Amino acid sequence: MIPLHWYLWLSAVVFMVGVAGFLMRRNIIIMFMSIELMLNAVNISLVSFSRYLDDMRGQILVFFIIAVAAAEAAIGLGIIIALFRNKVTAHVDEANEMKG
Amino acid sequence: MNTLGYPILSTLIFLPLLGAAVILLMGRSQEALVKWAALVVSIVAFVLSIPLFTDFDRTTHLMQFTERHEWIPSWNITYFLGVDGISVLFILLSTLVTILCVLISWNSIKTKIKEFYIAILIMEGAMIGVFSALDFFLFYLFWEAMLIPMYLLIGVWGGPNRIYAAIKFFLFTLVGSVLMLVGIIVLYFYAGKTFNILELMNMNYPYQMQFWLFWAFFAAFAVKVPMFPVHTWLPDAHTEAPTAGSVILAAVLIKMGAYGFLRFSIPLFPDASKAMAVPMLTLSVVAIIYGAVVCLAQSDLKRLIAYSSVSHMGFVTLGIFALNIQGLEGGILQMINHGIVTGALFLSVGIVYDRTHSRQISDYGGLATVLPVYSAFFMVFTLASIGLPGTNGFVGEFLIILGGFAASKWAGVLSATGIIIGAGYMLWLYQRVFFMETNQKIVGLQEMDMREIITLVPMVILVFWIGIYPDMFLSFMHPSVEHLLKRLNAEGQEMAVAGKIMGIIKIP
Amino acid sequence: MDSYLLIPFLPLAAFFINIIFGRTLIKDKAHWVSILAVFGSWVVSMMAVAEVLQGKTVNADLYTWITSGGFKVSVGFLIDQLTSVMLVVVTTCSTLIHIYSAGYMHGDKGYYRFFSYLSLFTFSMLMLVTANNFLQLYFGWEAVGLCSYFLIGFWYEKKSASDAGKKAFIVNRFGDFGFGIGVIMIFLTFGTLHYIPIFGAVNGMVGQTVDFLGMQVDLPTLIALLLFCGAVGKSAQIPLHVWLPDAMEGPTPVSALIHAATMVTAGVFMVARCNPIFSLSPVAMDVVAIVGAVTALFAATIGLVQNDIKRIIAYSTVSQLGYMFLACGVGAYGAGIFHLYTHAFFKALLFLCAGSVMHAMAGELDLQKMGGLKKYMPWTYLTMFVASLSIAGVPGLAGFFSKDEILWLAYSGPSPVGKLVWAIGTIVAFLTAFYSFRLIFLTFHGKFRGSHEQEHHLHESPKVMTIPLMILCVGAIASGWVGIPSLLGGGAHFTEFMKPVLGHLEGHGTHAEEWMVMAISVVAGLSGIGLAAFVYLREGDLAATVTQKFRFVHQVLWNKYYVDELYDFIIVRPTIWIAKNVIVGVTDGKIIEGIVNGVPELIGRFSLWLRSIQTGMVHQYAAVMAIGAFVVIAMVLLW
Amino acid sequence: MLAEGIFIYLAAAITILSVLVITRKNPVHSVITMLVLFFHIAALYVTLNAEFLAAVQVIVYAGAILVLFLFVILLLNLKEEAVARRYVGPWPLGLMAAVGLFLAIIVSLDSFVAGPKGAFTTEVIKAETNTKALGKILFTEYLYPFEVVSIVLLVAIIGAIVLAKKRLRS
Repeated sequence: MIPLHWYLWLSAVVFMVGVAGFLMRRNIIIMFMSIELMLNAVNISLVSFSRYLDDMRGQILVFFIIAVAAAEAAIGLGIIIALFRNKVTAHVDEANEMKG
Repeated sequence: MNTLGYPILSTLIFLPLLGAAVILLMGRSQEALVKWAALVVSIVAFVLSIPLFTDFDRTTHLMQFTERHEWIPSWNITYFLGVDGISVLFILLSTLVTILCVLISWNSIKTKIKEFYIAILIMEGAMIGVFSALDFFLFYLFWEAMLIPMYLLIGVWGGPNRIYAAIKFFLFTLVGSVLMLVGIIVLYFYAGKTFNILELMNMNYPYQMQFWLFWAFFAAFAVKVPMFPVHTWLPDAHTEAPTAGSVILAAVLIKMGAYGFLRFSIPLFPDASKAMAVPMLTLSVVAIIYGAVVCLAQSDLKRLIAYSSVSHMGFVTLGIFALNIQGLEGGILQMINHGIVTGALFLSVGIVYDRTHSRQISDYGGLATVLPVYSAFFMVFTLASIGLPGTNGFVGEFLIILGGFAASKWAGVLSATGIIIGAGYMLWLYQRVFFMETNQKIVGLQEMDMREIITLVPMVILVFWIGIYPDMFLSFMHPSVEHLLKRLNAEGQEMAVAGKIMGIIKIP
Repeated sequence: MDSYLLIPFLPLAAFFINIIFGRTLIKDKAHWVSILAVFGSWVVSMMAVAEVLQGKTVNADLYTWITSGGFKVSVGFLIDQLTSVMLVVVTTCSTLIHIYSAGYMHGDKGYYRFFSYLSLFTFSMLMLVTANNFLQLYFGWEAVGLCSYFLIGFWYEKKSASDAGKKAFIVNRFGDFGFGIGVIMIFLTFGTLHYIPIFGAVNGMVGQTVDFLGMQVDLPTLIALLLFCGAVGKSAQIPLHVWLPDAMEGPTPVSALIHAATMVTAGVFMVARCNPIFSLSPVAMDVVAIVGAVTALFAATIGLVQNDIKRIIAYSTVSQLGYMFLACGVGAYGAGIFHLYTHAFFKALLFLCAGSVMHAMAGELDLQKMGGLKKYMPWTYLTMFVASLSIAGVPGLAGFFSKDEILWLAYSGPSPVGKLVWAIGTIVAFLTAFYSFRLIFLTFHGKFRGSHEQEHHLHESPKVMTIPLMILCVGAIASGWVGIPSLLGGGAHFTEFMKPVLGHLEGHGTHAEEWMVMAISVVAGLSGIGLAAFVYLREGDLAATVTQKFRFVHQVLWNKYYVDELYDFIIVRPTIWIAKNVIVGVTDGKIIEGIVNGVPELIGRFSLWLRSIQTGMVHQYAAVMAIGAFVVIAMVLLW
Repeated sequence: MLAEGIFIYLAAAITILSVLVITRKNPVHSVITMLVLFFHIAALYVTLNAEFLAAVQVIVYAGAILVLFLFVILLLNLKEEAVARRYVGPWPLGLMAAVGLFLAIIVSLDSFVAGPKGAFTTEVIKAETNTKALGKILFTEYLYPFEVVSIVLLVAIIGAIVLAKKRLRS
């Protein structure tokens, strides 16, 4: 059987890529996709835990995460549309109204 | 429960709140109905509070009219009310003052009338709650609950600079209260998780703890009193508040601080209180003289009276920290007196402010010619304020100076100079407002109407009643104050009864 | 006893009736209420005096006023010999002056107010003299001060009047400050404030010292001097005399009643009442005597040059009060009270006559504008002349007997300063006679110096005013006859009567010495009158010449030794300056408010700075988040 | 060995694809790459005996979310964005943070301690199928969270509509 650590490494790598993408890109759509990447990374580790610990709770959690991710995507994309309507850009640095 | 057979204190707390709820349901346009409802509620509350005066047992220091119910058992919080000789008179004062506040605001509040009376009634409930709570949690709840209506009274119906004053008032008192909250929690855990004030009072705390807790409670009470370095919120709050707000503030709210010293600081931390008596006396004397001298430089009527409150409350704290029976009883009586007199002065200023919309002393002059009845009322309160014998101010101040003198001659002598300056600023004020040539701005003002006279008459009666027959009020306090002193001198040394202090001459 | 309650409470009732109904119902009939009340009080007082004359004194408590621990004070009444003399003085003068006022104040728009204040004053004064404890004394003490404040400032629209009222009250507060502390000291010493037990136990104080503000002080001296502070204020002695001349802003009947006959003598009354305490302290006694003597001389010298008719009489009052203290200070309390009693009549009479003159002169006060009034107002002239003779100590009149007794006891008594104060007293007697007759001559003799309108207006006052003058005139002549010294064949009944309360001071000297003292004082008085006649009855301007010659002295006297200016400079202005510039400006305004507003300001600035962290840049937040996550994990790992 | 081979392939593909996702200039390319990525992840789930989740992954992520992304990109017409610079700002910092975080996670793996084993061994799941086992727990033990999630989704739907709809300017 494949050691659990392999999955966790994979999860960590994907997570890192997600983080890197989120931090380095300024395109709001790509940033959103980076978030999805991170969520998927977590999902990978949860599913693998579930498998290795003989426990369904990991999968339940993944199920919820996917549901929440869907919700988040819907809202996030709604925000993108609203932002684009006001700023005509997908560049996040243009949207800094919330600065102190 | 109590001798009356019904929970009088709860009734007094919740009746105004109920009244506020009823007013809330009324329409915005039914102004007259709102006013009458507020008046009826406040009068009923006052009438209901009269048994506290008549049925009070003046021979015991024990809490009376007690009520106790479980409230939040998991934290050992109870709904525990009761009064003793120290607090009972303040409840009566609160209910009386509320009526007068409703009356004085009858025509002067023109916006958000409904909300105004709701605030006043909530205030009344909270004030009575503070004076009757015997559970620290409940006490703190009411203590903070008082802030909100007062904050609104100043901030919504106040003068031009009201927002600044309201926020200043709120922050000052809140900062103090938070430290007290810390103290309460420390006590709670130290005493094995109880908020019961009576139980907490019967415990002995190590001196170090008493010391720190004393200062934590001091922060809350000194701000409320207000004592010398933390007094500056008071002039602003008084100046900007509407008349009713100033009256409640002067008559009841700032008594809470001194009441707190009596109810909590001294019995809970007797050793620290004795050790801290000298700094407290010093601060009191400074407040007396400082407040009085500041009054000489004021040009605003309400501000002057506000600063005079600082001076007068200095007498109260002086009496309290003289830690002898005359000082304590004088202090308590002076709290009542100050409530009556300063409350009445603010009511009076409100009456004339309604007519002229000016608080500047220089806008007046010769008012005695224009408003003779009004000036007679004002004269009575002026005289009471400067402590003329025969008025209530004298009895309190004399006992305090006597007590203060017995505790420390310096304190007694210096505080007595406050009376000289007091006469100076009050009479100067009276001269500038009422005497001399009539200012053109005030010619043709309306004399007081019946409503206004009715508002002031109870205060005049009290001024002379307490001045001429103070024993009736002092007799409420004797057992409680003696018990307090016993607690203070638990080690057994019999101090504090003036007359025995020097003991040079024995009268057989 | 119960009927004695009417003595103070009848005037009080009159006060309430007048003040409540006066403006709307009673109006110009207010005097009836007050006069009837005061007259009733006089009648009961006379009954009380009759009882006391038979040796029946009363000491009874009405009710308990204040109780607090060991402190217990009642409202109660003590009617003994001293009180009864005061009752005679107060109720008699008060009744007569009430009647006089009905004429004098006629038509004033504050008529009802005037009478209610007068009644209130009478009540307060009676409470003061009938008190059986110090706190009630203090009550009366402050209450008469209050009435004095009201009545001095009666014409409140005049700034000078309202200023004077305020000044009187505040200056008195300075005295009361000491008095109040004295009362507290008495309580702390004796555990009670009632006269009888205290005076019974005073001997326990002998030799006791007490720590007072860091000094070890002899207890009786301390208490006596503190009490004397009050007397100094109320009786306008140096250095608190400044209010009394200003108090002349009040209506003249008020000056007569309050500022001559009754209230200002309360200090003397109090010292006499406390004589058991004073007698224990030679130091305090000497202080009293010297303050009295110096005040007498000081005020008399000022009186020499003033031109305001009422102010001259006011300084004369200050001077005569000094005389009374002088008497008390040498231990001759009986003589002091005797002088108080005779002085009440002739000084009230002087004031009322001055009022009558003012009435005729339409309020004019300046002597230089009068003259020759003798023919217009014979009754006023006659009565005032008699009063002046009395105050000048012309033998046979009231003032002579009391003044002589004081001087003799000062000279011959045991007091170490006795001879000194006797000498001063004699000089004062001369000065008194001089300025009194200067007043008479400038007012009533010579040619009229005022305007024509004034001359047309001159008339004798109505009967309601002159009749009280005549009654008082009888008093000014005859009131001294109760105390004719044994040297002149009298029985010295007065001091004998007072003996149970005030003790009796025997002069130690030969008859020859007594004759000599008497002769010197009579000569002093007569030569004063003679000098006044020489200067002011002759044609020519001798007075002006002398003034020119002693310009500096005249300036100093004219400006009352600049005491008012001095107080203004060292007390009033600095206090207000400090209040305005130091306390409001710096302490409250800058320091405390600086901290109060500075802390939020600082927090505000800090948060402004902190706010700039919130750039609104999503990636920055994200980076911080990532770093935070890194840090948290690292911490968990390294822990 | 087969299992390891499959894993290695999937892992390599996932890693490369994810890097490609974040480095594409054109978001459309990213989305398409991501689609492929999600299929691989679904395959990974299958190797972990999570068939139901694999299906959900394909249906929800690939089928719904990514379509939504594409839809939005097309809606926004991001031509200019496509030619914009790829990196803005201090990207090394972001990279450093990401790598740091990665290292921290990797290091923390050493201290990973597996919890107690549960009841759902491969055999049990095989006996009643993965979907049924999941459904049983989901609708009994996790019913309330499930309902909460459904409400979250409802709110998200409404929120998305509100955000996306044109403002009616008065």
